[in-house]
Amino acid sequence: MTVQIRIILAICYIVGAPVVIGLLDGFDRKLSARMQGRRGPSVLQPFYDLKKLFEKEFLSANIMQLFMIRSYLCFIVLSGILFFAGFDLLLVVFALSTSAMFLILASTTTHSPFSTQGTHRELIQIMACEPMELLVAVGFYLATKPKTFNVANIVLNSNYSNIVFLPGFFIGFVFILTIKFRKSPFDIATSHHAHQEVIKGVTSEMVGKEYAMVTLAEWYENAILYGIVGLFLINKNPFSIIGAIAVILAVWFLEILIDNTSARVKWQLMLKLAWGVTLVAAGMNLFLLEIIRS
Amino acid sequence: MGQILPFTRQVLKNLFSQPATTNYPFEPKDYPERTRGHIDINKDACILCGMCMRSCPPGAIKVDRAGKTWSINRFDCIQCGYCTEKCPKKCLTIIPGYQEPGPAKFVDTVEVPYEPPKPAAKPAAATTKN
Amino acid sequence: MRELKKDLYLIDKSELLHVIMEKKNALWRLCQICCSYPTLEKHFEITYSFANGYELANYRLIAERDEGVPSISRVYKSAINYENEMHELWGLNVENIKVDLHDKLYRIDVETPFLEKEEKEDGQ
Amino acid sequence: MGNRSIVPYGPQHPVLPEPIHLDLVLEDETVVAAIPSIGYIHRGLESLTSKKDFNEMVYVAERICGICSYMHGMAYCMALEDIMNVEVPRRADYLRTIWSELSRLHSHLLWLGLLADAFGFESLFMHSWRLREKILDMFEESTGGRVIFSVNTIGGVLKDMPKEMLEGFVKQLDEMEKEIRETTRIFLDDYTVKSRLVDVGIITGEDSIRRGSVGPMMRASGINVDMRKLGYAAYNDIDFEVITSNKCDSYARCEVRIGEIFQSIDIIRQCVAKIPDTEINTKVTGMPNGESIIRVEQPRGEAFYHVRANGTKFLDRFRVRTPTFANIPALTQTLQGCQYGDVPLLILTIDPCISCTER
Amino acid sequence: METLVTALICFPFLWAILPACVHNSKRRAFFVYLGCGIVMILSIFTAIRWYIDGGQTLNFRLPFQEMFGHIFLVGDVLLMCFITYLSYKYKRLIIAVLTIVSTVVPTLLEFVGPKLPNTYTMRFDYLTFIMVIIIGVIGSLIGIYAVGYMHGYHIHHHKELTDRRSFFLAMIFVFFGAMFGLVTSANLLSIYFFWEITSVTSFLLIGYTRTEEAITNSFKALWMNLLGGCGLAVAICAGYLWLNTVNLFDMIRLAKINPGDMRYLLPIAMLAFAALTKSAQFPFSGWLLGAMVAPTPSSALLHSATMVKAGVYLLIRLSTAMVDNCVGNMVSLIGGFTFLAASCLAISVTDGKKVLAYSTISNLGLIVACTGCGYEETIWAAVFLVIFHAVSKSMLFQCVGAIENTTGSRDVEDMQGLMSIFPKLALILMVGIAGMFLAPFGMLISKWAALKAFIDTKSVYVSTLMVMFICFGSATTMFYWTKWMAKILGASKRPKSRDLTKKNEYISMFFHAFLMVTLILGFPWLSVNVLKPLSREMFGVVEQVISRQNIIIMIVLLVGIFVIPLINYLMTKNTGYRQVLTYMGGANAGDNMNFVSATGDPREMHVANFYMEEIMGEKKLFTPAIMISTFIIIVYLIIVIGGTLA
Amino acid sequence: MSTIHKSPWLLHYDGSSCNGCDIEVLACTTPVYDVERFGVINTGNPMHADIFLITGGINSQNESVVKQIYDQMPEPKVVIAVGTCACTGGIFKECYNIKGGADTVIPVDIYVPGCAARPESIIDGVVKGIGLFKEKAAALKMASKAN
Ligand code: SF4
Ligand code: SF4
Ligand code: SF4
Ligand code: SF4
Ligand code: SF4
Ligand code: SF4
Ligand code: SF4
Ligand code: SF4
Repeated sequence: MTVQIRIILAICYIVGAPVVIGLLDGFDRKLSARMQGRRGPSVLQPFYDLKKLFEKEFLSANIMQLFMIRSYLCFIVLSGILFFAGFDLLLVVFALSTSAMFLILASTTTHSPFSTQGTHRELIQIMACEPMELLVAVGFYLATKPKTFNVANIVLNSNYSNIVFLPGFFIGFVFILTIKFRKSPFDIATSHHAHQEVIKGVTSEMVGKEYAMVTLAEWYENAILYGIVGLFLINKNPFSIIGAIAVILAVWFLEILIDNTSARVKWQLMLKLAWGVTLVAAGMNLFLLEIIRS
Repeated sequence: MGQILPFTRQVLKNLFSQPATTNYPFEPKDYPERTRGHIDINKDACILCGMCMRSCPPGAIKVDRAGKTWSINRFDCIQCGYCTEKCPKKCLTIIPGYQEPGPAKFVDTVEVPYEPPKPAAKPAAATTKN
Repeated sequence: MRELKKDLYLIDKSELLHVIMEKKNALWRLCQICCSYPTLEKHFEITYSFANGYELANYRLIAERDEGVPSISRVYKSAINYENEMHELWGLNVENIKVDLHDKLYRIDVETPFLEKEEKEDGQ
Repeated sequence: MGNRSIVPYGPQHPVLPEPIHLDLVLEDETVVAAIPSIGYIHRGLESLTSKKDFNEMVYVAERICGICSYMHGMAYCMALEDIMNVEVPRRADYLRTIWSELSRLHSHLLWLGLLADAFGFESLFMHSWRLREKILDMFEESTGGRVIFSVNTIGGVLKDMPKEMLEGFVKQLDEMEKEIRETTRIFLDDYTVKSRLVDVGIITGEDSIRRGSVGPMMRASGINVDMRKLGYAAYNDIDFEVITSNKCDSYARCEVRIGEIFQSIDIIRQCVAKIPDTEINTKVTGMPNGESIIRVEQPRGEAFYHVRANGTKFLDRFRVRTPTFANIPALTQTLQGCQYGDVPLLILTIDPCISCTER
Repeated sequence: METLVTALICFPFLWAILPACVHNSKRRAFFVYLGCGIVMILSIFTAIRWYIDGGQTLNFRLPFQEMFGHIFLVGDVLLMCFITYLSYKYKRLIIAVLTIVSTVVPTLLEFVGPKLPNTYTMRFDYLTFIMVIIIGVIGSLIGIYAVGYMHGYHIHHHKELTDRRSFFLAMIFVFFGAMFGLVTSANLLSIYFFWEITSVTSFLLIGYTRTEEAITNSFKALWMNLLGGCGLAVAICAGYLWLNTVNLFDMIRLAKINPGDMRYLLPIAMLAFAALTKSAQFPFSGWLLGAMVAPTPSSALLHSATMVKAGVYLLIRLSTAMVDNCVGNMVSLIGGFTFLAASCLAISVTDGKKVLAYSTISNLGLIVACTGCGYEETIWAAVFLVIFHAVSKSMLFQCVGAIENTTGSRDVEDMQGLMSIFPKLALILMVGIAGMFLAPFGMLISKWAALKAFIDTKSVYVSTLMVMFICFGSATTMFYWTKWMAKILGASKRPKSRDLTKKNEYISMFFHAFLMVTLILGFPWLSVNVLKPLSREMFGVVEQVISRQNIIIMIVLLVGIFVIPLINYLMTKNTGYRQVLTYMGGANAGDNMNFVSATGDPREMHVANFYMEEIMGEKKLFTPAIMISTFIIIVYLIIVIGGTLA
Repeated sequence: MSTIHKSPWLLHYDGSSCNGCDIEVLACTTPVYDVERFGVINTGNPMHADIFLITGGINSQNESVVKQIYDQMPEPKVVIAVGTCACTGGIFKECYNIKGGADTVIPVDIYVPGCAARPESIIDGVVKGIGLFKEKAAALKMASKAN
C-alpha cells in the first residue's frame, strides 16, 4: 500500500467518520423513538446537538479536564488513522486503550461523586471489553496467511472473508460492542437513553465544548469499531465492501434492537457475561483456529 | 433465568406501526367538553357579591365593588372550580382551553356592568383573554 | 369506618411504655403518631395508632405545653420520624429520641409553625 | 476511611423526579449505610386549616399528591362525612370506587414505567406510559382533569358518569387488558429485568410489620392486609381477593402491583355492572364538630387521615400519614447492603410519594 | 576485563564493611554515597568497556579461581550453619532441613564426585551487560535513596524501632556484590553461592524491623528461596552425575542438542524451578508480598534491580533450552497464570506498596512467560520488560516511600489529589505508572511482541491459554493502574503542605524519571544495538522482531503521549471559563468537598476507588491461585522426573 | 447560525410541587407527546441542560438547591416555571414553608400556568422558551466579543 493511499484513507477517516457516524446516530435515535412508539427527533439531531454544545458557555470545575479531553480526542483520531490507513491492528487496540485512559483521567480531575463513580464503571467496562478487543487482533493474525497484524495485509491477503474462520470472534466482538456503544443492557457508565444512577457517568462534569469533544471522540471511536466489524467481511475482492456495509448495518440495527429490549444490568453481571462470552466464543474459536493452522 | 429479549416483538411492532405521538402543537388538540381549562365569566350576570373571591382557595379572584371590576390572576388559578360552585348567580363557568404560557404573569380584569341599586347601565368595554 | 369512635383509649405517660411493649410483642404495626394542639383545650394531644390486620387501636396521651413525653423510638424504630416531626413542628419535647435530628427533619425557617399558629389565634 | 466512599445522592437526580436525599456510604458499589433525608418539598399544608375553611380544604387535600390525588380528596371527604354524619348516596360511592380504581391503574402503570426507567429499560418505560395515557384520557373525559380532578365534595361527588361513558370505559379497559398483559409479562419474565429485581431488597414479613410498612410493600412480604377490605365506598359490595406474594423482594413488589392492575380492571367491571341509579351528592349543612380517622388503600398503601373539628369552619387538626412516610423505615432497611445501582430501584419499589410524605 | 569483573564482585562485599562499622550517620552517609558512586561508575565502566571492545561473548576464569572456589565452598557451609542456627533459634526446623540438604549434597559431590573438566567459570555477554548496568545504576540509586529514607524512617516515623541502619546499608552492598556475581557466573557452584547470599540477605533485610510480622515474613521468604536453592542443588547433582559439567551454558547446550531426552532436561527444569521461586511466581509469591514489611529501599531493591531479577535472569539464560518443550510450557503457564492472577489481586488492595508488589509479581509473570516461550520475539520482549520494569518499579517504590514519609500513609485512597498537594512526587509517580503500562511505554511494546510470539507457540493448548492469560491480564492490569492514576489526579482535599522528602531521595527519583524518558526515547536504538546482538548471541539468527513500520508508529505514539497533552495543555491553559462547583445533585455545601448531609450539616465527601473485594479479593483468589499453580508445577515436574527415571 | 433552538436539553427539578406537574412533565417525554421531536432531551445534569423546568414553589430547604442548579447551567439558558405552584406558589402560597414561586430565587423566563399544567401547556411553554434562545445566544455572542 502506498503512502499516498494511506494518506487519502486517513483524510477520508478524519472527515468522513463524524459525518457517517453522526448520521447513523441520528437514524439510531429516530429508530429507537419509533420502536418506542414515538416520532423522535430529526435525523440531523446529533449534528445540531454537537454544534450547540460547541456554542455553549464554557464552565468547569477544573480546567485540567479540558486538556485531558482534547488529548483523548487526539488519541482516538490517531488510533483511527492507524486503523484506516491500514497499520497494525494490535497497536490500534493499544492506542485505543491509551486514549480511554485520558478520558478516565479527565473525568476524575473534578472529584465529583457521580463522574468518579461513573469512571470506575467505565474502567470496569474497559476491563470487560479489552480481552475481546485484543483477541480480535489475535484472531485476524491467525486467520490471514501469512500471519500478520497489519490491517492492510489482512485485507489484501485474504481470499475469503475472515468471518469464515472467525465466527466466534465475531460473536464475541458484537457482544462487547454493546458495551462499547454504551447501549442497554450494558450502559452502566454513561447512558444515552434512560436515566442513570450515576447521572451522566464520566461525562457528568463535562460542559459545552468538553462534552462536544467527548461526543466527537466517541463517534471517531465508533467508526473504528464499525471498521473492525467490516474487517471481518472485507477481503481482496472489492465487492466484499458491499457485504461489509450490509453486515455493519445489520450489527447497527441489532445493537439498537438490543438497546430497546433490555434492562440495564449491574456491573457484576456485565463483567461475568462479557468475559464469559469472550472465553467461550472467542476462546473456542481461537483453539480450533490454532489447531487448523498449526 | 427468564426469557431473553421477550420485548422484541412489541418493539418491532411499534417500529412498523404508526407512532402514538400527536401532532401537537402543529395541530390543535381537541379537548373533551368537561376539560377544566380556564374560568370564564358571564359579566352581565355577575352581581359583584365577592363570593367567588372569598371561596377561591389560592385567592386568584379579586372583586372590586367600588371599581366595578372582577379580575382573575390566571397564574394563580388552580382550576378547581370551587368558585363556579359558590357563585350565587352561576355566572362563572370553567371551560376547555387553558391559559397560554407567557413571559410575564398578569391579571385579567373584567369590568362588570352591574349597578347595585339601579338597573344595569351600558356595559363597558371588557377585555377577556380567550 | 368510624374507627376512632370505638377504639380510642386515654392513657397517661406512665402507662405509655407498657402499652407500647404490649403492642410490640403482639406484633402490632405502628400506624402513626399524631400530635395536635386543639384550640379549645390548649394542651397537646398525642395519639398513637396501632394496627393489627384490619384492627385499629388508638391511645391518646395528654401533655401540657411545656411537658415532655417519653420517646417510643427505641421500641418502634419507625417512630423516629414521627417524633422528630412533633418536635420540629410543635415544639413538643420528646425525650431521648433514638436518632434526634434536632429540628433538621424538614429544616424549616419558622420555629414550631403549628404552635405559633395556635398562639396567634390566642392573641386574637 | 479506607476504601469507603461517602457520597450524596439527590436531591436533584434524574432517576428521582422527586427530591429525596440520601447520604450513602459505599464500598465499591455496595451500600454500607444509607441515611435518607426529606424536607425538600415540605410545604406545611396541614397548617392551612387555619386559613382555609373545611370546604376549601378538599382542594388542598387533593393536591397533597398529584398521583393519588383522587384518593386524597376522597379520604378527606370521607373523614368529614364521618364527622358530620352524612350518608353518601350509593351512586357516589360507586363512582368513587371507579375513580379510585382508575387511579390505582394509572398509578401502577406509572410506577411500572418509572421502575423500567430506573433499571434503564427506556422503551418499556415509554410503553407503560403510553398505556397510562389512555387512563388519563378516561379521567379527562369523566372529570375534566388529567391528574387533579376536583370532583369530590363533602357529601358525594360533583360529576356523574353517564351509562354510555361507563360502558365505553369498560370496553376500552377490555382492550387494554391484553396489551397490559403483554407489557407486564416483560417485567416478570425478561432475563435482564429479573437480574435486577429478583432477590434485591429483601424484607421479611415480620420486619415489614416492625418497620410499619404498608401497601404493596407489605403484601409483597406475605402480609395479607388491604384497607379496601374495610369496605369503605362501594368496596363492601365488590368481590376481590387481596393480592400477596411471599418472595419478599423487589420482584414480589412488582408482581403484587401487576396483580393489582388486573384486579382494578375487574373491580371497575363489577362496579359498572352494579352501579345503582341515585343522586350523586347530598347537601351538607352546618359545621363539623368531632374527630375521625379514615384509612383508605391508595396505590402505595394505607393512607391514614386523622381529622379533628371544633365546630368552626376551621379544622383543629388535619393530619395525613401517607403510605410513603410509613414505608421509609423499610426502605432504609432494604438499602443496607444493596448495590449502588439498586438504590433508585429500591427507592422506587416503595413507590415513593415524597410530596405527600412531606406535605 | 577479568580484573574489572572481579573488582565489580569483590568491591561491594568489601565496601559493605565500612557502613557496617561507621556509626556516625553523616560519615556513614558519605561512605554510602561514595560506595554507590563507585559501584555505579565501576559497573558502567565495565559494561561500556566491554561494549566498546566489540561486545563479544567473553568466557573466562577469575584470577585466583581456585581460591574463589574455596571461598565459595566455605561460604556455602557458613551460610548453611547460619541458617541452621536461625532455624533452631526460631524453631523452624524445616528450614534447617532444606538448607542442609541443599548445601551438603553438592558439597559432598564436589569432594567425592567425578572430577569435572576445568572450563571457564565466568561469562560476560549482552545479557550480562544489561544486568550489570541495571544492578549498578538502579541499585546504587536505591542505595543513595536509602540513606535519606532511612533517616526519615527512624527519626520521624518509627521511633520505636531500634536503629540498625548500619547493618541495613551494609546489606545493600552485600546484595550488589551477590548480584554482580550471579549475573557474571557461568559455573553453577558459584551461581549457587551467590544465590544463597541473596536469599539470606533478603531474609535479613525483610526481618529488619524485628517485629513479629517481619520475622514471620522473613522466614517465609527464606524457606521459599531455599526451596529454590534445592532445585539448584539438584541441578548441580545432575551435572555431576550425568552431564559431567556444572557449567550452566554447557547444560543448556546439551539440553538443546538432545531435545527428547529428559535426563538433559531435568537440570533445566530444576533451574527453572529455582528461578520461579526467586522471581516470586505463583505459588511462591508469598514471600515477595511479605517483604513489604521491610523499609521501602529494601522493597525497591528486592523488586526492581536485584533478587527477583536473579530469577528472570536465569530464565532468560535457560530460555533457549525451553523452546517448545514441557519445561518451557511449565514456565510459560506459570508465568502467564501469575500475570493474570497477580494483576487481579492487585485490584483488590489499597496499600500502595502492596499494589506495587502484586504488580511486580504480575509483570515478572509476563517476563517469565516470555522466557518460557523462548522465541526470539519473546526474549526481546522479556529483556525490554526487565529493563523498563527495573527502572519504573524502583522509581515507584521510592516514590511511594517518600509519599509515606511525607503524608504518613501509603494507602492509595489517601493519595487523593496528590497532584495538587505534592506535584513533584505525583509527577514522578505518574511517570512511573505510565512506564509500567501505558501504550508507547515499555510494557505495551513488549506485550505486543509477547502476544505475537505466544500465538506462534507450537503447543496449541499452551498457545491458547497463554493468549487468554495475556488478554485478560492486560485488562486487569489496566484497571488497577488507571484507578491509581485517577486518584492522584483528582481534586485534593487537603491544602498544600510541606514536602518532607529529602534532597537525595529526589535526586534518585528524578534520575530515575530521566532514565525512564531516555529509555523510552532510546528504545529503537536499544533494540538495534543491544537487543539484536543479544538475540544473535542466543539464537544465532537476526531477524527484525518488530517491523520498521511499527517502530515508526510506536515513535509517533511515543511522541504523541508527551506532545499532545503538552500542546493541549498550553492551548487550553488560558481558556476563559466560569468556575462552578462540581455537581452533587444540588447538595454542595458551598465547596467541592462537602455536601449537605441528611442531618443538614456539611459532611465531607469521599469517593473511593473500586477494589472488587468480592470478586478479586485476596481472600477469594489467593488460595485457589496457589493451588492451581502448584498443580501445574507438580504435573510438569512429574512429567520431567518421570521421564528421567523411565 | 446557532443551533441551540434545535437541541434544547432540559433539566427538570421538582421544587415543592405536589407531583401533579412533575408527572405531566414526564408525560411530555413519553410517546403521546414526545418532546424529543423538538430535539429535547430530558437530561438529568444541569451542566448539560439548556432549559430549566421547575415545578412547585420554593421552600427554605430547596432554595439553595434550585439556585445552585441554576448556576451550574451554562449560558444561554431558559427557566420555565411549570404549574401554578411554580408561578406564584399556587394553593400552597399561604403555607408557612413556601416562599413563593420559582421567581423568588431565580429569574423565570416563561410561566406555564395550570394545576396541573397540561402537557400541551408545557409543550407550548417549551416552544416559547426555545424562541427565546435565539436572542439569548446572540446576546451571549455579543458579550463574549466585547470581552
Ligand atoms: S353570597 Fe349572597 S348574601 Fe353573600 S354577598 Fe353574595 S349575594 Fe350577598
Ligand atoms: S377555579 Fe378555583 S382557583 Fe380558579 S378562580 Fe375558581 S376557585 Fe379560584
Ligand atoms: S362571579 Fe359570581 S360569585 Fe363572583 S362576584 Fe360575580 S356573581 Fe359573585
Ligand atoms: S428518569 Fe424518569 S423521572 Fe427521572 S428525569 Fe428521567 S424521565 Fe424524568
Ligand atoms: S416517586 Fe413517583 S411521584 Fe415521585 S417522582 Fe417518582 S414517579 Fe414521580
Ligand atoms: S402516596 Fe400519597 S400522594 Fe402519593 S399517591 Fe398515595 S396518597 Fe397520593
Ligand atoms: S409520592 Fe410523589 S408522586 Fe406520589 S402522590 Fe406523593 S408527591 Fe405525588
Ligand atoms: S400547580 Fe397544581 S398540580 Fe402543579 S404542583 Fe402545584 S398544586 Fe400540583
